[in-house]
Amino acid sequence: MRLNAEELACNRGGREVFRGLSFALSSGEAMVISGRNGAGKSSLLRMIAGLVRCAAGQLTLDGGERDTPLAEQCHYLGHQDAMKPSLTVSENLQFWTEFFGARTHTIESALQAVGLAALTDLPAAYLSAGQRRRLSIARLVSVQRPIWLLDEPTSALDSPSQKRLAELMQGHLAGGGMIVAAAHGPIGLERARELKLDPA
Amino acid sequence: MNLGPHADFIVAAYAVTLFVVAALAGWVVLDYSAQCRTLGDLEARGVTRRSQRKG
Amino acid sequence: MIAFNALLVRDMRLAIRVGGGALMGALFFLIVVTMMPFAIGPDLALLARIGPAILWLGALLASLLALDRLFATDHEDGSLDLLMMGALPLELSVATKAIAHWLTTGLPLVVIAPLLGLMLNVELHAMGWLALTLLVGTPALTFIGLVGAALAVALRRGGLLLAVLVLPLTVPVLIFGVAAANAALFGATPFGPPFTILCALTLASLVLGPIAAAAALRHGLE
Amino acid sequence: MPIIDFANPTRFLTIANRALPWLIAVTVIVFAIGLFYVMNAPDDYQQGATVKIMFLHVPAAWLGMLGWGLMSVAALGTLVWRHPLADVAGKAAAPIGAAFTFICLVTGSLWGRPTWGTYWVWDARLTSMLVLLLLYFGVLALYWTAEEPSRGARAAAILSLVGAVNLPIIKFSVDWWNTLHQPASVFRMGGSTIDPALLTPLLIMALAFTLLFATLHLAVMRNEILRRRVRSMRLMQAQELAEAT
Repeated sequence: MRLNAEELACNRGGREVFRGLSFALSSGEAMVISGRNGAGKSSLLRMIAGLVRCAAGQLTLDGGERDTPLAEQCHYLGHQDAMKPSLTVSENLQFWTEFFGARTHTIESALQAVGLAALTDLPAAYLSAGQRRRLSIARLVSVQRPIWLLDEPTSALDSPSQKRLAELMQGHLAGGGMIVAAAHGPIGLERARELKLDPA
Repeated sequence: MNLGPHADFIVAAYAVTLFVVAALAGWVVLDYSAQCRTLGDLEARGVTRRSQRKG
Repeated sequence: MIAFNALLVRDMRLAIRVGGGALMGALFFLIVVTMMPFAIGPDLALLARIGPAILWLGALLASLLALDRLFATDHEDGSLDLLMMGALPLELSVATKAIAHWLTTGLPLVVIAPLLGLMLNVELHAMGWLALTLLVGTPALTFIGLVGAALAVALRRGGLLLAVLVLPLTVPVLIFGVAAANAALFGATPFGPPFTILCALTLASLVLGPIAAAAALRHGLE
Repeated sequence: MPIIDFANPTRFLTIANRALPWLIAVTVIVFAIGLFYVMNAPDDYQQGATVKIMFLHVPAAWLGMLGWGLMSVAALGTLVWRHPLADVAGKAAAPIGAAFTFICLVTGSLWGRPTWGTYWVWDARLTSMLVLLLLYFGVLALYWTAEEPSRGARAAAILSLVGAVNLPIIKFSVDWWNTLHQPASVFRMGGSTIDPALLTPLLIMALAFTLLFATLHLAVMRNEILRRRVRSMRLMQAQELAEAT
């Protein structure tokens, strides 16, 4: 499987953020996007996720399921956690798992993987920011999708959780997945390629 | 006791009152047992309150 | 189908849990209807005559104002991004949210309408028909309001903007809803024609509302 | 027993657990006596047997108002003295007061049908009670919407006090509005003079209802304290897990 980006350009609010951006990513590869604030890191991730339109250029996925749009093969971990405070931990995860069309028997192991298995029946309102973040990460594990788009995934995470996330990411890559992450510092992906976004 | 021509309304008034009070009491009892169950559950898992921890 | 059920159940759960607004619409309805006699006066004959109009206006305002937060909360916590990335087409997701919203907000309005009709001295025998017009008409209000809710969240504004955008669009529903209710109540005109048109309006909005709302979200949220 | 002991929720729970069975028993006995008197009460010469509805309607109205009074006192306790049980007491009074106000309205409407010929008349007293019910609903909605209990409690306390200040004004304006419109021929509920044969059962029923209110209030307060205990334990649970990892 291979993700190709050709001559991408991005306009936000009438301003050109970047253009002429090309890259290719194969199965098992990770790419870290860096660049100063406003360089378009988040916009690029949202573009791959189908949430922002490409002003020019195109994104294609070779291999994989032909009929499925690119957005439906991506997991997007944005700045917000998309978890509802009045639902319990497992209700939250169960909803996203079912909504993305996966079987729900993966929920327990996904919560185990992020270290929240003891809190399944707790309403998410009781969780700290880091715990909510981990619940959000559990979504990536409970539903299989080949491309992970992570926007500053380590924010709000303490170092044991960061290590756990790094293990999850390594596992995902080993299984033939791809990761595109936006980050300011290291996020635990040693062999990741780097894409530096410079203002156009 | 003769309730006269408007017996239905008198009976209905008493019935509604009984129903509302019963619903309130039922809610209180159910809520009480639910809270006790949750508390017991949490205590069984070894969760403690801060006030107990000090002691 | 699993995704549809999951979203429906989640939204209904959110509405009835702490912080949800399930009965707030019904409460607002009750208050608006109560305020009317203070303005008009407690003349029962007059209230009985304009009762259907008061109930319909109250239901209209209640179901529109309750829509304010329909997409806003999902937008603020990032859920809306993920809802767009599911296998369920956005139009269907939006429609599902609207159905859940109607079940938790619109349906209670229909249920308490006869009680409020009693307070307005509306004839008992016609109360069922009046409730029927609301049962058929309120989904149209929800699905038309859906477009306003989507536009409001795309513009990052809430509250009155929604009402300003949507109220003019609900004019036909109001006209035929009140016409059908009055026909059932006073029998001066036949009930069938306005009621059939009301049904048609509802069916049309069930289709058009989600399409327009999804388009508004797609274009507005980039 | 010093009053300060009531401030401690654990202590309060012990007292409540001990007092509740007795309160329930006394309530049941007084209700039995009251209902016996009600059954033997004479009919009113004007209204006939429908006057029996009064024995429900009037106590319910009284308790609906008492509930708001209780909430206002509790609100002062929350805002001024920051008493730990005050907002529990205020929160517990809201649903019970609303329920009694609702009973008052429904029995009033069922009394009105034979008397006025319609279920609802915008009579000054009934309308004031309806506005009170709406205010109760507002407080309940506030408690329901607030995700954090302490913030909800303070907001509800302010609303109860504003309501308490406003209630006489509302009552006055509704009376004024009503006399402006109301034709004088309409029968007014609960005339100024009451036959002693009707007064005794009424007073006993009022006592029974007040006891019922007290019982329910104590039980709801106990539930609320337990609910807060569950909440604090859940917070501890989340925190302990964070410390463990």
